[in-house]
Order: sequence, then structure tokens, then C-alpha cells
Amino acid sequence: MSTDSMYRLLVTIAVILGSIIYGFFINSLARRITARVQNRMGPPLKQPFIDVIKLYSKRTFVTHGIMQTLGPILMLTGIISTLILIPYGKGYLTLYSSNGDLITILYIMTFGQLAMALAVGQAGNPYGTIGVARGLTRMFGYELPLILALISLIALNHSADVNVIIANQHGGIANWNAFRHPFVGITALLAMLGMMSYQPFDNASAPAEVASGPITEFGGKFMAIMMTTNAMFVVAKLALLVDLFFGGASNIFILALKIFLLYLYPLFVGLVFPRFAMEDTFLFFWKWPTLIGFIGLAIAIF
Amino acid sequence: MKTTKLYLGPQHPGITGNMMIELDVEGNKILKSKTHVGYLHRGFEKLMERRTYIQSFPIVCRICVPEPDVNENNYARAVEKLSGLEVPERAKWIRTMVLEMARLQSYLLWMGGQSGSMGLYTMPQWTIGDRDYLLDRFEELTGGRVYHLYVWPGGVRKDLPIGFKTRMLDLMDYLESRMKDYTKLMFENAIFKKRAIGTGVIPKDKALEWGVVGPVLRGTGIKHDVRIDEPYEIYDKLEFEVPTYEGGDIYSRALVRKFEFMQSISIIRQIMDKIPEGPIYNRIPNPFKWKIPKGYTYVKLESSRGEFGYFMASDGSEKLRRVNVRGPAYVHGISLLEKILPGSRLGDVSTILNSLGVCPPEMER
Amino acid sequence: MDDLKRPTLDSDFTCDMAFNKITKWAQKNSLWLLAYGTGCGAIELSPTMTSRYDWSRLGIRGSATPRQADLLLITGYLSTKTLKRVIRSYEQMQDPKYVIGFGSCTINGGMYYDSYNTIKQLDLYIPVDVYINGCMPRPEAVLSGLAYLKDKIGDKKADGWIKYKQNFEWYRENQKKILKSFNGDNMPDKYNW
Amino acid sequence: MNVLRTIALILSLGFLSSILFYKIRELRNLSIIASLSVALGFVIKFFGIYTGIKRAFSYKDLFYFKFDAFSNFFVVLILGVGLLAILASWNYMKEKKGETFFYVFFMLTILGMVGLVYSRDMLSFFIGWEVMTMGSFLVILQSNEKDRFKFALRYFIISLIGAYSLLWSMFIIYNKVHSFKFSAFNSSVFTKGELTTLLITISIGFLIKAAIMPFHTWASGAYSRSPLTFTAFFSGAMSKMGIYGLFIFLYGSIGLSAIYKTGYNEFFQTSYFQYTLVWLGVITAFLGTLRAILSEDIRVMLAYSSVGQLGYMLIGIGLGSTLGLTATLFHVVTHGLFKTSLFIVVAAIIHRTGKTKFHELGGLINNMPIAFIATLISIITLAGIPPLGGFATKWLLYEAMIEKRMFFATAITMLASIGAFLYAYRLIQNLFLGQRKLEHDDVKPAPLTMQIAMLIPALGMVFLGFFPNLLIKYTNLFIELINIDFFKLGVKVTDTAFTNSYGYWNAFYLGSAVVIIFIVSTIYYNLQRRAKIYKIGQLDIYTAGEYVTRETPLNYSFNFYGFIFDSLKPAIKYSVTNFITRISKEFIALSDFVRRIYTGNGQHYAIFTMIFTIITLIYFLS
Repeated sequence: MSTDSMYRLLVTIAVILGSIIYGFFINSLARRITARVQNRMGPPLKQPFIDVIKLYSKRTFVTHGIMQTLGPILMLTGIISTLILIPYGKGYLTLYSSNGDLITILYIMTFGQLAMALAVGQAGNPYGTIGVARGLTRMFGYELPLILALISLIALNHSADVNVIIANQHGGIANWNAFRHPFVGITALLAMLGMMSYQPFDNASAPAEVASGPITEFGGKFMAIMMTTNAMFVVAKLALLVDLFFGGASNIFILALKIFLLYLYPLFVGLVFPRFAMEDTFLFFWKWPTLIGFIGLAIAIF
Repeated sequence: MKTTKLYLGPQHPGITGNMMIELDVEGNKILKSKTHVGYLHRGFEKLMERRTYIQSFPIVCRICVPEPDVNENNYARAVEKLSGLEVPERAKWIRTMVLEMARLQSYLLWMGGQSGSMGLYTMPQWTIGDRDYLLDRFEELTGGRVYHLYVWPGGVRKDLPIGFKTRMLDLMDYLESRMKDYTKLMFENAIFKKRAIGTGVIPKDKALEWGVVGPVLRGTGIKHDVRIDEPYEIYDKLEFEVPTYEGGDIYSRALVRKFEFMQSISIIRQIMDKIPEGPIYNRIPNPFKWKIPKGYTYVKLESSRGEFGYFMASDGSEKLRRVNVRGPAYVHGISLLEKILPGSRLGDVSTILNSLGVCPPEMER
Repeated sequence: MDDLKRPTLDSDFTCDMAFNKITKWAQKNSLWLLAYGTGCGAIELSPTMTSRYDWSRLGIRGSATPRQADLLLITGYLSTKTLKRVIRSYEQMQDPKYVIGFGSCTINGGMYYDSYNTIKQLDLYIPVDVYINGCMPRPEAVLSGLAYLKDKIGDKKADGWIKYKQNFEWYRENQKKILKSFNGDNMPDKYNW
Repeated sequence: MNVLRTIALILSLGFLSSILFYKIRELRNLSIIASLSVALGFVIKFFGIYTGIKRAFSYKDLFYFKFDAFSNFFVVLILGVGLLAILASWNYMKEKKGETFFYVFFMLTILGMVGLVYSRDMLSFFIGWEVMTMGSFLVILQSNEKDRFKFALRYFIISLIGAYSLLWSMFIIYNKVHSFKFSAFNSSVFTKGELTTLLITISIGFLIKAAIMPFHTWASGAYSRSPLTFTAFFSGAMSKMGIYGLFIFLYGSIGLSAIYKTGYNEFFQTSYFQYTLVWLGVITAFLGTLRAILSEDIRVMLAYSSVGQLGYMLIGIGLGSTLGLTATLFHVVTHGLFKTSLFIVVAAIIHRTGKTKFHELGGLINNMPIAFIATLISIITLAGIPPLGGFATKWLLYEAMIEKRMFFATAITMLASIGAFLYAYRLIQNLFLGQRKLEHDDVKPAPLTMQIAMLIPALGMVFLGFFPNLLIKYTNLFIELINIDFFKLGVKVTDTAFTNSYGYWNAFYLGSAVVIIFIVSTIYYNLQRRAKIYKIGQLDIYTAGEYVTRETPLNYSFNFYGFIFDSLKPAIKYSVTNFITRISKEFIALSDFVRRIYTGNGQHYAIFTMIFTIITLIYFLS
């Protein structure tokens, strides 16, 4: 192994570990902010870490079958595979993004979700299955505007290469895709609400409707891995959005800051809205965001 | 089988207490719903037959946990009616105030539950936090946060503490100002409206036939309120309106409750303003020897969830012969729910349940 | 009760109890509570969890299903019908798990000592780690009870789940005594894991 | 030695033995399998070899066949899928009513298809085409379904329309060029209008076979009512004949320049005709997927899924670029693999349980583990999730569409593929996962032959996921072979990395990364020393504290995506099937009216004749 690929591997491992820690960190920061809005203290910043360690130290892990056992591992695999395809900066921080373009990233993201869905199916709980059905329906909803936004970007940059898209945004805030192409930016931001599963669109795990939804049958280590992967997935999704629409980042700290600021947006939307009914969730995305997306795409093409 | 059986409760976050709704679901649509009760049955009506009149007070308030004062008040008035005990004027005013405070805290709890069932989690944090200020006033007045044992046959136990009036009025101002926030966050929220309007509709022509009471009934456009129809305590001396909204859906029920919340604040202000001086209770005989003449009576009042009635029969001994409690939740939670849930969506079950103000302990007693 | 044997911890379990420091700390500071309002005590839980008392600052949060929960709060009296559901929920929770008996009713029947439909002493049916007395206990009392449980976990004394495993037959016998149709209602006779 | 004659001989022997031994199961099946495998081996042996063998065959200058790599590609698909289907039928058709004739007609279909694929003139092409249609029609009639006649007839009538459309265009061509040979076609003798008509009629013929919307109405019925092992062949290989026909006619004989002559759009770098094809493909992919999501019958879902997948292939054809055609050919293979596997899995399940609806099944994972693995691999491929083979198609197709600047179409196609994820999940969830029904406790695993038949394609899909370049090396060969203007913007394949001007993708590295990460995660997962994983019972689930029994219906499967159905209810009302049904009703009413004229009464006819004569006289005299 050459030193170059050695360094790349080390940086990748560091990014994967960092994404876990940072994912938990922004999660707990979000919980603090939520608490402040709700007039209370909120949990300490280290709370997600404590939770995960506790879940690992549980004594019993129960499973209903092979897929439920394998599901979390496959989920982790899917998320890490996604993570290594997203560039987090320049040089070694592009990780392995030369092995797949935007379309690859979009598709490999679903790997983890499929694994999760299969694990939930094996558990045989109707609430879990309903949660998955809801989650998939929501995905079918928000993917339309998201795809429109991404295709617009590809059309504008003549490339599906994330690194190229980042490079094209060089030179100040005005050049960021979200501001240079406002329709595309708005579409992406609306679709992002669906991606982040905060309040108006948290149907999949609505406690009052389907208990805890997909995670109903998962405890202990399974739950710990799910929490970890969720934290990583949030970072991956946000990093991708920052790369595509908010100018990428020259160094990892600015990226972290941008990720956090972007994370606040669905959080605050979620704080002041109840959740949609399932049909409305689906229709919401296929109405206005899609229309704006089509306009953005039309502008991008012509 | 095309249908899926879902058990909503007893251990489910979407249920308002320890009860169970057995749902037959086809896709997202509910085909059949059946309410199961008995998880909280303690046999109050039987227990009260073994206790003297005064001994029954501690358990009577536990019939309805979120709003215990209506039970105390009903029971006290029934005992007074049976025994012919007089209540001093000032006690009546204080009792009314306690009832209205109970209504306020019950509505605050409901607001939290209603919006929490839709996923608006900021709202319960605010309202239940604000409800605690009311509980503070209760504590100051009665010594208890949840169960008060304050209303007594022949009056109330204690007079208002010094400075209570100012603190109460301050609290009313605070709640009124908070209501503006609540309105923005909940009642005028676009998604709340989208989910609430047209959901869980109770037809107006069926409402009375089905035995619907309280804000739920007023939400269908029928004006019925015990406080106005058959005034008790001092409600005939107070000025207040009873709102009605057409529609019969969750949103009209919410608006009724919002309006009544403001009315309760105004009632408490009036009471604080006009409350006469005087004694607060008439002495009762030695409770262990207190025999109440043979007879029966039915008393009722308007609780935050509707008409709450007590039927009591005495046989001349120091213990009750028979008591029957008629709570609104029994109708709302069992027969009404089974009628309006089929055909609605799975996601709306908890919302409808909350909007009806179902309180399981009161159903089962 | 005379026939309640003190659990003798055999070596296997003692080994399990020897958590290292960090897991002990984590288990102490992250208690997920099963959202099951069994009795009237549930009314005081909402103030405890919301803005005024805010138990989330102590690392406590609700969880919707027993698989993820560590802590079962029996909020008040249990009717026999509820007891059955509580046993199922408790057995579905994953070790280590703790039970808090909340309110006087769990200790001796409380207000309903002479009721025909409630159980009087909770720890005959499931092991209880901490009792919080009062009717109802105030939020402060609840928080102090939770703090006591945390100390107990820290001192490795919250061993109710081990007791339940070791004296399983005894508990089952007691449960069957009060739940007449235990086998008829498809209740699994065995502890699942 | 003439390769074509040998193949024809081997297959004819198989066909004859299916007739001769139609009562003796083992002998018949073995001889068919032997003939198919020998033919397959033969084709594969001479796949890329064109020297030293005689590879053309003509008879009186009327029939002309040619053995080339492009045809071989499809023949391998036909014979391979056919072999698997016959293998699966061994157990599936056992002691069923139509078993004896099933094989005869199956072999007839295969014979017709191989004939049409090798043919290089229109006459033999048409004969092969009709033999195929006839054979498949007769196979459908061999199933046990009660309503098979209705759907078989629908299939046959619509196929006939396609065939006549094809025949008509062949006559137009013959009228001008006086030869049936493909190579004799000369676009310069046609006017623009004639070419347009020709393209439309030819396309209608092939689009009907490929079940492209709005010509798809036969598909769900025919696919779901045939014996299911045949459906594997029907959907896996036969539906591609439409794609093959389009290939050979549009890009083989007619040629791009002739298509461009009918009207060219500078912006999209494509002709209006091709543009229409792309959009037909897009609409088919999207609506087929939507219908698949909302169907409750496993067979109908797979049928609509096939319709949708054929849409992707049409898109590639419509694009007409190297990348697009590569995508189509790639998808022909992957779709052949996963649809065969899925249909055989479904056949096995229906064979063992007798249930065809989603809500009647569930929890079969422990009974049929092999079928589960096959399904899992198939649906990952279907949904196009890396690292399995399906993603290559998706990547190639999207890059091809983006390259042609058809961004709207790309967006909708991508959405359709996300939709495929939805129904794919339902397929595995409602069949294999969830609670097992009480009556399915002792369902036996799929029969051995079916297990083999469903696993072989699965292995192929895994292989293609890691080495898509091996297939693409061949497809590039064919595309050069059928003389397409080689676009500058082609896909560049170096080892396993794909690059074009818009993007890149490295299949092998990605795949290995996923595998490595999986291994590392598994190790990490099992690091915990005290971890003991307990397997618990099926009913030990969270049911809000209630006790449930095996009889309690706990599977959520009926109306699975009811939310989508509720949201789109107003739109779904207008379907092509309903439209056709209405038209047929009107047609019956019209026939009823016509019947009134032909009353059978001589006097009425006399009056009609008189009226007609008078009107004619008036017309001519005035």
C-alpha cells in the first residue's frame, strides 16, 4: 500500500469516527436548543454518548431472526459506504469520492434504508411495518423535488461530479448554488425537510400513532447501532447538501459550522409545527416543491 | 385476512391513559374500533358504601385524576342536599373559583395532549409548565397539588390565604398573555388546522342522541351548559358566555375550549373582584355519628369535559347506600369513539381521542 | 412475607454485576422510562417531564416500547387486568431493568386497601427497586426517587432483574395466584430469555 | 458446418421429443432440457467466433438467417431463461391439467423466438414472430386459472393488431425496395411522410409486444394468468423481443440517418420520433411502477413491474446513443435475471401455499430460505441499489439521458426507480417477513429444481454487480456491429471504472468497499464479549401490553401504501385499461346496432338495397 492510499485510509477512518462524534454532538446541541425553546434546561451535551454506551452495556439482546440481527450491520455498511463517497474538503478529505458521482451517492444512500426496512420486517411487528410503509411513502414524496434539484445542478454544472460542483461555487456566498439559483435552492431546502424527518414529516416514528415505528422491536445493541448510524447519516446528508448548495468547505471546521447551521433549519421548523397526516406529507412534496423544482429545472436548462 | 389488528394501548404513547382501543385496520383506514376498559377499575362505588360520608372524600377525588375538584364539589353538594346542610355565601364563591381553576388546568393539560398527539411537542412543554403555576395556587389554597380535599360538606376547609388575590390576578394576566402564544403556535397553526378541520366529525343531529356533552357537544353547535341551564353555586351571579361552534370536528372543539379558557379567566377575575366576606363553613356533626336521613338525589355540574353527575342514595345510616357516578368520558370514550373512529385514518385516532377529552379512570371508577 | 427468599447471587450473576466503571456510569445516567401510565400517578409525571421540573436534564427520557426501556414506573395501584399487561411489558424489557413503585398503592394498597380489583403489594409479582411513597408523590419526590435509584445502580444494588430471574418460579406462582386465567390467556409460561 | 442448421436441428429435436414423449414426464423433460442446454452451449461456444464456421443461411433468396454476436446475445438470453423456466416447471407443472401440452407450446415459442432473432429478412422474422405469439397464447391456455380465456384472448387480439401493423409496414417496404432482406433497405427511396408512417407502424408492432403504455393492457392479465414458470420466460425473455425488434429495425435496417430525416431536434440531439419513444418509456416506467405499488396480487405486481422495467429499456432505445443502447442491453440482461428469479420464487410460493395475494402470505423466511435469498438479491437489483447489478443500468441510463439533455425525463425516471424500491420492499416484506400464518407452519421449501432455477440468476446478478464491464465489453461490440453512428460522448470503460463526460462510477471498488465495510462492521458488532443474542418467538412482539395469539392478524399487508392510493385517488381513476374497457363496451353496443340491420328478413334487405340504389343514382345523376 502506497503512502498516499495509506493517508487516505487514515483520513477516511478519522472522518467516519468524526462523523459519529459530530453527529452526536449536533444531536445533543439540538436537544439543548429545543429545550431552550420549550422553556427548560435539556439534557447535558454528553447525553447521546451516555445513551449509546448504556445501550451497548445492556445484558440481553433479543432478535426475531437472521435479518433482524444482520439488519443493523448492513445499515452501518450502507451508511459508511455513503460517507466515503462524499467529499468533505480538498485533498485527502475528498475520501473516495472519485469512485462514484452524485447518482451513485443518491442510490447507495438507500442501501442502509433497505437494510433497516428488512430488519424491521423480520421483527414482525405491525407498528414497525406501518412505520416503514410511511417512511417509504415519505421518501417517494420528497425524492421528486430532491431529484429535480439535483438534476438542475447537474444540468447547470454539466457534471454529476460533486467535486466539480463544489469547485464551480468558488468565490463567495453569491456563487453558492442555493443563492445563485434560488429556485433550485428552495426546492432542495424543502425536500431536505422530508429527508431530516423532523416534525411536519416525522410520520414514520410518530409515537402517538405507531408507538416508536420502525425501531419498535429494537433494543440494546441494535438500537445503539441504529443511533450511531442515524448520527452518521445526518452528517452525511447535511455534508452532501452543504457540498452541493452551500459552497462546500475549504476546511473541516467551516464544513462543521455549515452543517450545524443547516441542521438548525429543519429543527426550528419542527419545533413550531405539528406533523402532517400521511397523505398530506406525500402530497405536500408533490405540489409546491415539485412545481418550484420544475421551474428551477426549466431555468437551468433553457 | 385483509385487516390488521392493532392494539392502541394500554401501553401506548397515543392513548390518554390506561385504556385500550382495539383497531381493525385495512391499510390506513380504520374499519372497526372497540374500546376495552377495566384496566383502572377500583370499585369506587362499592368502596364508598363501606366508608362514612367524610371518609369517602379522599377517594372521591381520585375518580377523575386530571380534574378531581368536580368530584369533590359534586359529592359535597350531594351530601349537603341529602342532609339539608347550608353553605355560607363566601364558600360558594370560593368553590366556584376552585372549579374554574380546575377547568383552566384541565384545559392546559388538554392543549398539551391535543397538540402532543399531533407531534407539536413545544406546546405540552409550555402548557404543562404553565399549569404548574395553577397547581401552585392550588397548593397555596388547599395544601395539595393534585388532590385537594378542599371542598367540604357545609363549605370549604380554609379561607383564602393572605395575598392570594393579587397572586391569582397576576396569574390570570400571565395566562391571558400566554394564550396569545398558544393561539399562534396551536390554534392558528396551518398544519394543526389542516389536520383538525374535518376530522372526527360528530354529526349535529346525532350528537344529543349519542349522549355527547360538554365542549364536544358545543363544538357541534348545540348550546348546552349546566352552568347556564341549571346554575349551581354562584354561576347565576356571574357574567360569562358559553360559545358554540358549528362543524363538530376537532377544530371546533378546540375553539370552544379556547374560548372557555378565556371565559374562565374572566370568571375568576369577577370572583376575585366581587367575593363577599363572611364565614367559609358551617360546622357538621361528629362525622362518625353523622347520620343522613333517608333519601336520594342527583347533582350535576359542568366539568371541563362535560356534564358530570352524581346520583346518591342514603338509607339513614352513617354510610352511603348507593352512589352512581355519571362521567362524560364514559360516553365519549366508549360508545362515541366506536361510532366515529371507523372510516377515519390511523394517524387520527390519538388526535380524536384527545379532542374528546377521554379520561379512563373516570370511565371505570 | 416469610416465603420471600432473599436472592442468593450465584457466581454467574455476580460476574455480570461487575460492570466496569464506564458502563455503570452510563447506565446510571441514561434511564429510559417505559411510557406506561398504569394508574393515577401518571398525572404527576407530565409536570416532572415538562418544562418546570424537566427530568431530561438528569438523562431520563420516555421510550414508547419496552424493548428500549430501562425503567418501569408503576404509577399507582394496579388492577389485576393491568397487572397482566405490566408483567408482559416487564418481561419484554431488556436486562438490566429497574422498577419503581410509585405512590402508596404499590406498597400496601394505599387508598384501595379494601378494593376487590387491585393488587396490594407490588413486589410479590415483580421485583421493585425503589418505592416512592405518597399519594400522589410530588415531582420533587419523583426526582428524588429517581436519584436514589441512580445511587443504587451505582452501588450495584439495583438487582431486581436478577432476583426476578433467580426466583422466577416464585414470582410466577404469585402471579398465577392472582391471575386466574394465566395459561388460558396465552400468557407464555416461560421467561423468554 | 453450418451453425444455424445445427442449432435449428437441436431445438427441433427437443420440440419433436416434447411431442413424441408428451405422456412420459421424465423422458420429455430431460430431452427438452438436454436440447436446450446443448443449444445454449453451442451458441456460447461460438459466441464470438465467426471464422471457420458457416454462419449465414438462406433459402431461395427469400429466407435469410445470420449467426452474429448481436443475435447470439438475445439467443443466450432466450435459451438460458427458457432452460431455467423449464427446469422450474418440472416441479411446478407436475400433475397440473395442462402439463402435457405446456412443454409442446413452450418449445414452439422458443423455436419461433430463436428463429426470429436469427432471421435477417422480414418474412422469416414475421413468421417467427407469429409462431412465438401463437405458442405463448397456447401456453397461457394451459394454466389452471379460471379466467385464463379472457386474458389470453385479450393478449392474442392485441398481439394481432401489433402483428398486422408490422405486416403492413413490411408490405410498404417491399413495395418500395422489392426485397424482404434487412440489408436491402434503402431509406433514400422513401419520402419523409412515408418514413414517419413506417416508423410509427413498426414501433406500434413492437411496443405492443414490449407492453409499453398505452399498449400494455394485455400485460397484467397475460403475465399473471399464464403458468407462472412460463411467465418467468414471458417477462424475462419474450417481452424483450419487442426491444430486439426495435433495435434491429430502427438501428439495424432503417438506420439513424433515416430516423433523423423525419425531423431532428438540435437541442436534444435527437429526432422527434426518438424523443417520443423516450417519453413513452418514461411514462411507462413511472405509471407501471405506480400501478405495481398499488397492486394487491403478487403476480399482477410483478406484471406491472415488468411493464415499468420495459419502459427503461425503451428509453435507452429512444436515446439511440451508445450509452443509451448499452443501458438497454444491460437492462435486458439484468431484468432477464431478476424477473426470472422473482417469477420462479413466486411460482414456488404459490405452488407450496396456493395463495396469490399479499395479505394471505407472510413470514415464509424460515420455510423457504433459498427463495428468500434469491428474492433479496433480485429486489436489490430491481431497485438498482449498489453494489449489485441493477445499479449499472440505472447509472448508464441516467448518464445517457443527461448527456442528451433530457433532464425532465431523467427526473421522472429516477422517481420511478425510487418507486421500484417501494414495491420491491413490499414483495419481500409481505411474502417472507412479518408474522407467519398459522396454516403455513409446515410449508416445505421450494422444490429443488426451482431452487436451482432461482439461484442461478441471483449469482449472475451478484457477478454483474462487481464486474459490469465484462458485459459492457460485449454490448459495445454489438453496438458497433449494428452500425450506429458512434457518438463521441460514449462511456469509457477502463477495468471496472465507468466514466463519461458527466460522471463516473467504479463498480468493483465500490462493491469491494461495501464488502470490506460489511466485514469490519460485523467484527465490530461481535466484539462485545458479553453479547448474547437470544432468539425469541414469533409472537413475542410489542403489542401495547396485550397478549396475542397466532390467529390474531398482525401482518400489515393489505393496502400497504394506502397513503399513496388515497392521495392519488382522483388520478388513478383514469387508466388506459378502463378506457379500453369502455371502448369495448361501446363497440359491443355498436355491434348490437349493426345487428339490427342484419335482421335476416329478406324484405328488409330488399328495402336497404333499394334505398342504396336510389341514393347512388341520385349521387351519380346530379
